Formats: sequence, structure tokens, C-alpha cells
Amino acid sequence: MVYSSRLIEHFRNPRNAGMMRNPDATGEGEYDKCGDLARFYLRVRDGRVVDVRFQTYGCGPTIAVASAGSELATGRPLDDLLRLDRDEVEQAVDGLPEERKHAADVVADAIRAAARDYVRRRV
Amino acid sequence: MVYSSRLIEHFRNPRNAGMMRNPDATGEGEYDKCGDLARFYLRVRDGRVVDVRFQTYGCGPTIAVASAGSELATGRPLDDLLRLDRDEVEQAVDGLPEERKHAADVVADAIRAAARDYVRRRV
Amino acid sequence: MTRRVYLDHNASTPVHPEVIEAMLPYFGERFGNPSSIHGFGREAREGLETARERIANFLGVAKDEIVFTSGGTESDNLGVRGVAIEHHAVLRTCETLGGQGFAVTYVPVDEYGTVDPDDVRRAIRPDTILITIMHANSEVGTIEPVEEIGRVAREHGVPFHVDAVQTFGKIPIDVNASGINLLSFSSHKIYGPKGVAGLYIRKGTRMAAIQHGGEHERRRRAGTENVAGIAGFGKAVEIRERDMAAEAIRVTALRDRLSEGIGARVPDVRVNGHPTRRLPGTASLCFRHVESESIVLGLDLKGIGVSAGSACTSGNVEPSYVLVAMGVPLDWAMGAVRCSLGRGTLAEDIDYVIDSVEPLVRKLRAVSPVGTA
Amino acid sequence: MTRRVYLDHNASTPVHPEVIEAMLPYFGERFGNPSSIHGFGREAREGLETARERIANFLGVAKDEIVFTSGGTESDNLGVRGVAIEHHAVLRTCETLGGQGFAVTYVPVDEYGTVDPDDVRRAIRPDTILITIMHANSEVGTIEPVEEIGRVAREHGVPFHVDAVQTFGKIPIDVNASGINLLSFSSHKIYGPKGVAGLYIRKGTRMAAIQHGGEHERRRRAGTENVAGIAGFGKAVEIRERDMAAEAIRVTALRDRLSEGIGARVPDVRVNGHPTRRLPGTASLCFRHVESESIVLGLDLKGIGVSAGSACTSGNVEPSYVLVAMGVPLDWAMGAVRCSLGRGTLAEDIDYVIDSVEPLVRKLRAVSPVGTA
Ligand SMILES: Cc1ncc(COP(=O)(O)O)c(C=O)c1O
Ligand SMILES: Cc1ncc(COP(=O)(O)O)c(C=O)c1O
Repeated sequence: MVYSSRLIEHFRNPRNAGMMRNPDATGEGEYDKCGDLARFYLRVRDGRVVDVRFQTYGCGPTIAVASAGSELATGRPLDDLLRLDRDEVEQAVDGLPEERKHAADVVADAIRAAARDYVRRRV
Repeated sequence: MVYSSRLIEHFRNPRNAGMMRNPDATGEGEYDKCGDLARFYLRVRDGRVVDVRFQTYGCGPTIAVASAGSELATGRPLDDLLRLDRDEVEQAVDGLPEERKHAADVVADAIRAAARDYVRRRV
Repeated sequence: MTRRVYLDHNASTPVHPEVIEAMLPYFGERFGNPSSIHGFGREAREGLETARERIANFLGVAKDEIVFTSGGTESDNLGVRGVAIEHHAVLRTCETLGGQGFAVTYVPVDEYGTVDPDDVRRAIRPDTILITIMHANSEVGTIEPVEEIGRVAREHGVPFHVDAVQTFGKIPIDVNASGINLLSFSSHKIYGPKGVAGLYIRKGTRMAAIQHGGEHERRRRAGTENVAGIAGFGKAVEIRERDMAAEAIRVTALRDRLSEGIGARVPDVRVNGHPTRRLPGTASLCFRHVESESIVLGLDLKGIGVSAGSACTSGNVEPSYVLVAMGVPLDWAMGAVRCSLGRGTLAEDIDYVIDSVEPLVRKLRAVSPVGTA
Repeated sequence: MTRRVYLDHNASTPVHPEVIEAMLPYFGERFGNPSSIHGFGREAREGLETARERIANFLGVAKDEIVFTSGGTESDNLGVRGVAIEHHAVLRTCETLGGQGFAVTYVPVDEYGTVDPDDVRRAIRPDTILITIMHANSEVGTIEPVEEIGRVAREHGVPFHVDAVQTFGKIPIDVNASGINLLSFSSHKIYGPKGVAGLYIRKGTRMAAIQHGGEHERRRRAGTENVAGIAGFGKAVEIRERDMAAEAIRVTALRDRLSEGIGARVPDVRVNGHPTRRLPGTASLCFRHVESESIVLGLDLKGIGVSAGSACTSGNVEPSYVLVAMGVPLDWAMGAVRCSLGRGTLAEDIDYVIDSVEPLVRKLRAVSPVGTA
């Protein structure tokens, strides 16, 4: 399994890792077969995501993909994140090996779920 | 297959190879399964073998074993050769590899057959 | 360059420089095909037979009881399937076999991964044709009581196969005392080259070949022999014979230094396998609530090579079946890491690994939603 | 020291110095297990995949259609038995198979050892599951019309296996034009190391693994890969790609110099195999009324390595089945000798061999009771 240098960099220095106190929204993504789990926390101002935190558990690259996903989510309009594509997440780490594609799914799922949670709380 | 240096020496320089004109006796040994064939010619004086010639056809060492056999037969009382043991022949080349043991049989058979031929001619 | 520490000797080992030296002539002048009867062939055959003799002596068996194969996997296939096929053939001749399947009975292990010989005894059926066991499991390193199991096999007249790929050249093996009929052993786990291994076949053990072609290896394994590899294997065994005892002691001490060091500095760690009846260099550790591969990857970035206990291949996680069989809970088993030490391992390597593991596991746990929520 | 001339390249070849160079790093620093995910493993995997790519390019096929094995024999076993077992499994699933035997139909050869594609066509039955042929026979070197046979196979939708162990890297092979599904090819016949070979498996060819264990080689061949050997194999192919055309011309000329030279000086000699459609370096000669092995032994004493056409093993002579199939009379076939030339062969070697053969055959005939009596 060969990972991109961008992925490795995120693994080494994950951005936005950890919990958030009193978040405006939280969401989880999960991949049963692997036990992979990602949880995202969002802070939202004027329909825009101003701060992101995440926690992950899973095989190697999940943490790196989550870090890249958190950067990608920061500053984006919430509407965007409701439709966030897993491919965009994968691109953010310059691709994933075949057996680890699910890391992007788990992270994209978690971010979309957090965005949905924000909408739900508002309604 | 590893042959003794004594065998190799006989192969290089076979003694007493070839036909004999008007021999006192001839005999053949054969190993069907291999097509091996040895023919011995004897010259006998006063019950003693004074000259030997042989011809052989067969896998590698037969010619060497025949050469050693011809030396071993020269000068021996004919009675001896009637009971010539295949092991004595094998010893004369310092042993044979398992798959080539039959070379000693073929040569011993041929020498015994020649000795018998002498007796038969006399009777 | 960053420091590099290899703690994955159970996966493979670097080839010993003397072993490379021993191989080179067989790539060069002594390149002949050992089946050829001319001088070029005889020189190659000599290399083959010298190695066979050396290994036979090491095991205390006869030369013609050793068959060379292409690897531990082939040795296992030949040992187990060779007996099954032969038996099958015999049965078919007797026309007593209806189908062609073989039933396999698995015997459990205890919390240390040890098999109970009495369980083996109970599992034997009148139609049992083979008992097979790993001498030591490659992951946790627990050494099985092969002598006792061999006694059970002998009592019941059942052939006994032992996979000694992880133990050969590391701890003593007595095929006679253990009543072993078939023993798989390999080269690339003991500083020999990859692509060569052996199977000991006790005289009289009835078995079929599984690779067909020429009449190599006394018709028990067709195919031109890997002469250079086998010559290297022979040299590797010679070196192990010399170094084995001292290395076992040295490496056991380092292994304990490693697990104790990590245990002292990282919370929620457990050491798997038998506390004493264990391969000298093997330390299997479980980090609770951390995923194996993320540790492997994190250590890899520090130049450290260890192996993940749970393998996540083709999108399915597989927690080590050994750990599961030993009753290790899933939240521990998912965080299993195997460190396997070898002749190149130094005390400072161990300390570097301990220093690297601590912050890594702390970091991974800090971002983990599991166990903390 | 006496001069040494090796004319047994069809049996095995010396490893090319560049190939040894290419292997050394994989014994040394790049020693990891290619299945390991850490850096040590990735470095090894890189060597593996580079070789795979090189060989795939050489054959003009996809990388994942190449499986590495331990030798030509294993490639043949995997190719032929893999298809048979798979087919068997399918049939069994369909519950249409009563017994479990496979019937084999042999197709004849003509006086040159060539198979007639029409004979293959006639031999095909509705239940034929595989056609297999040697691209060139190792003894007489006749090259078979694989394109035409491949066409027949395709017409009938039967998978086609070609044993190219003697042709790979010596003459061009086009697996697509020849409609080949499976191609066996080996390293130690082309100046690579022993113990490594390959099988090309066309995408979509249904087949089972025959060696079971780990998930190596995309589950088609279990067992840790012989990385250094494979890296060397890749380099050997690279070198052949470069040298093949020129070497074929050079070696064909030397081969003809040899058979013509011997033919001119020794009576009762024949050259076997096809006059033109023949492996560049192969000259199979029959010396009437002389026994093969005595020639091999005699030349061996002159430092010359050639191979006996008829093999006398375990006390039973076996005149080459190829020559017998070609209709060569027994009194000729028993005196068959194969000379196979290679990249180290020089014109002066050939002349030395001719000079050595003449007196030897004369001497052997002189003491022979056969043909003279
Ligand atoms: C106990 C055991 N048996 C067999 C094997 C298979 O060896 P190889 O992959 O070299 O064929 C291994 C490899 O790790 C092993 O540990
Ligand atoms: C045509 C052919 N196929 C297969 C083989 C078997 O190769 P190996 O003995 O290297 O396994 C040979 C070896 O001479 C051969 O000539």
C-alpha cells in the first residue's frame, strides 16, 4: 500500500484533531466491516462553517483523510457540505489505494451528517 | 553421477580394447533394459589367461569397467574366472554409482561366459 | 536520513553477508543444472548436496529425508496435501471412499494460544490421516507442546506434521523425540534467501508429490532446484547452528525490555502469548482503542517496521484469528501490533521504538472517538 | 586447467553479471517481505512490481496477467492443473462429473518433431478443456506452429497453454496473435537465477490456485515471493530484449558450424529437428551405434558439457521419447547428443568441440561390438 505524500503529511500533522465544546452540529461516519469511525464537530456562523474538529478511529489513513476533510470543510457554505462528494475528499489526499477507499467514504459521510445535523437543529 | 578417478582413468585410456583374431574363447554379457553389451575374447595358455580383448557398447562407464575387467582377468587361472564375482569387477573401478551397477554385471557376465566357452570348446 | 529499525523478523529477514557469499559461486561458475551429468552439473549438485547434508545434520536426520521446496507455503502444501492425496489414492484404490472431501477438525487454544494435547487426543477419529500444528504461531509466538502432541499422534498411529517455519533455527527441534513425520522449515526467516525452504519427510511416510514433471528430489518434488538459494540456505543454517543459543538469550532480553518499556509508559497495553514458552524475539502487543494499522503507519514514518496484528485487506477488517481464538476482546484485538526482533536489533533500537510508540499512541487516542466518548 | 566449453544452455545458463547486480540489493537493504505495509516491505514490493512490469511489457500484456512461480515446472503445473481443477470444480458444482479423472489425448509429430494443427483440430472433443503444447521442444529445438494451433483453439473456444520455457527470450512470442491463454516462461534458461519463473494468465481465464496459503499474487499463487530472484528475472528479460535478435543470428551460425563441422568429419551422424524452424542454439545430433552417455562422459573429460539424448536412469534406458516419436530408428536414437549454445559460446569453442568429438566417436566405435560385428 502506497500513500501519497500529501496523505502522509496529514497523518504526521493532523489539523483540527480533537473534540469541540458546545458545537453547533456533530455527525458520524462509519464503515462497519472495518470498525472505522469518524466524528465531526462544526461551528457555523452566517451559514458558513468557521471551525471544524474531528475524532477518528480506523486503519491507517482515516486520520489523515479526516484532517484533509476538516481543512476542506472550513470556510465552506453549509449547503456545499450537504452535498459533499466522497471523491472531493479523496482528492484532498491525492487519492487512496484500492483497499483504503472507504476512508474517504467514512469522512464524507461524517461531514454530510454534521451538516444535516445543523439543519435539523435549526428547524 | 560421480565416478571414481580410477574409473575415469580407464575411460580415458582403456586397456585391451578391440577384437582378437582367433581367440581361444569368447563370451558376452548383456543388460537388456539398457542395451548394454560387452564381448570378451580370451587367449589361454596352460589353464591361465595370457591375453584379453574386449568390445563394449553401453552407457558411460561400461567401457571403463570392461577395461578394468580385462586387466583383472589377465594372468588369472581360468578356473578363477569361472567364478568371477561382479563385486570384484566393481572394486576394480573403486565402485559404481547406484544407477550404473549393472556395468559390473555385464562385464562379469561376459568374462564368465568367455571362461565357460573355453571349457566347452575343450570338452 | 532518519534512523531505521526493523522489528518484523517474523515476516522476513535480511540475508546474512556470509550467505550471499555462499550463493555467488552458484550464480557464477557453478551455474550448471544439478541434473546434468557433466562437470558443470556435478559442481551444482555438489552445492545442493552439501546444503542438504548440513541441514540434515542440524536436524539430526538422514540426507534423503530432506526435500527442498520453494518456500514455507509449498512445504506446508506438500506436507499436508501430499499425505492427503496419497491417502486419497490409497482409499480410492480400495474403493472405500465415496466423495473426495476431507473433513478438518480444529482444536482450540487457551488464553496463551497453547493447544492442549488432550484436546488433540479427543479430536482423533478412526479415519484421521494427519495431525498438523504450527510449532510456534508467527504472530504471538507461543510455542506448542509438540513432544506431547507427537506422543498422542504416535499412540494412534497418525502421521504428524509440524510447521516449524517460525521456530527452525531459533529454538531446538527434536523430530525424533517429538515423533514428527513431516517438518516444514524455511530460509528467509533465518537470514537466508527467499524462494527456498525444506520439508523433512521421515523415512516410510507415505505421501504423493504435488508438483509433477522431472525426477528431481527423488521424485518427491519436480523442477530444477534453486541451487544458489539452497546453498545459501545451507550456509544460513550453519550460521544459526553457531549463533542460535546466544542469540535466543540476547533477543529474549531485548524483547522483554521492549514490552516492559512500553508497558511502563503507555496505559492500556497488554502482551499476548505465553509469558515464557514463547519465541525469543516475538512481542505481540495490544493497544486498547487504537487501530493496529495506524500504529504501523505512524511507526513507519519514524523508520520503524512492525506488523499489524489485524489486517484490513480488501475492505474487510480481520482481527487476528489467533487473538480471537485466544479470547482477546475485540477492542484490544483491533489494536494488535507484532514486534519481532532479530540479529540486527540493538538495545538503542528498542529504546527508540519505545520513545516513538508513546507519543504516537497518545496522539491516536487523543483523536479517537472510541473509548473516550 | 583444461579448457571448459558449456554447450548445455537448454539445461541451464550462468547468471548474467548485471542480473547478479540487480539481485544484490534485495538480499541486502531491500530485504523486506513485499506483503509488509511498512517501508521495508514497500521497497521489496517495488522490486517485485518493477520486474512484473518489465516482463509484462516484453510480452505485451497487462501487469496483472503475470504470476510469478518457483520454476518452469510450477508454471506448467499451475497452467495445466489450475485449469483442470477449476474446470473440475465447476463440473462438480454442476454435479455432472461422475469420476474425477481427466482423459489426455496426445497428438503425433512428424519426422521433424512438428505438430500438425489439423491433428489438433481432429483431437478436440466436445469436453476438451485445455490444449497444451511446448513452443519448442527442449531436446531437438523444433518450433511448433503455435499461431495456427492457437487459431484452432480459439475456433473451438478451448483455452490454450503454451510452455515457452525454451523459447521465451530467445525468439519472439506474440500471445495475442497466437491466442494464448496461458504461457509458461522461466528465468534460468535466459541467464537469470534458478527458482523463479512466470505464468502469463490471460484476463478472464478461469483457473484455480494449486498452492494455498496467503493472498499473494492476487490469490493465484500463495507464498512469500522470491523478490531477489524476481528482480533478477526482470533484469534478465531486459537484457534479452536488448540482445535477443543479434544473439539469435550469431548463435544459429555457430550451431550450424558445429553440426556441419561434425558431419564433415564423423561418419554416420544425423541432425535432428526441423532444418530451419528450430531454436537458434540447439543442435541435436545422433551418432549411430554409439551410446549417448559415453559421448557425454568422453566430452566431459575434455571439459565440454553437452547433454545425453537418451537417459539411462535407475537401470532402465530411455531413448528420447521425442526422437522415438519422430521416427528416429533405435540404433540412432540411442546415440543422441544435444548441444545447446548460448551467449558465452565462441567460434573457437565450437572448433574445439568438433576436434574433440571426432577421435572420441572413433574410439567408442572401435571398441563397440555393435554395428561392426
Ligand atoms: C508459521 C508459518 N508457516 C508458513 C509460512 C509461509 O511461508 P512463506 O510465505 O515464506 O511461503 C509462514 C510465513 O510467515 C509462517 O510464519
Ligand atoms: C520446455 C520446458 N518446460 C519446462 C521445463 C521445466 O523447467 P524447470 O526444471 O526449471 O522447472 C523445462 C526444463 O528443461 C523445459 O525445457
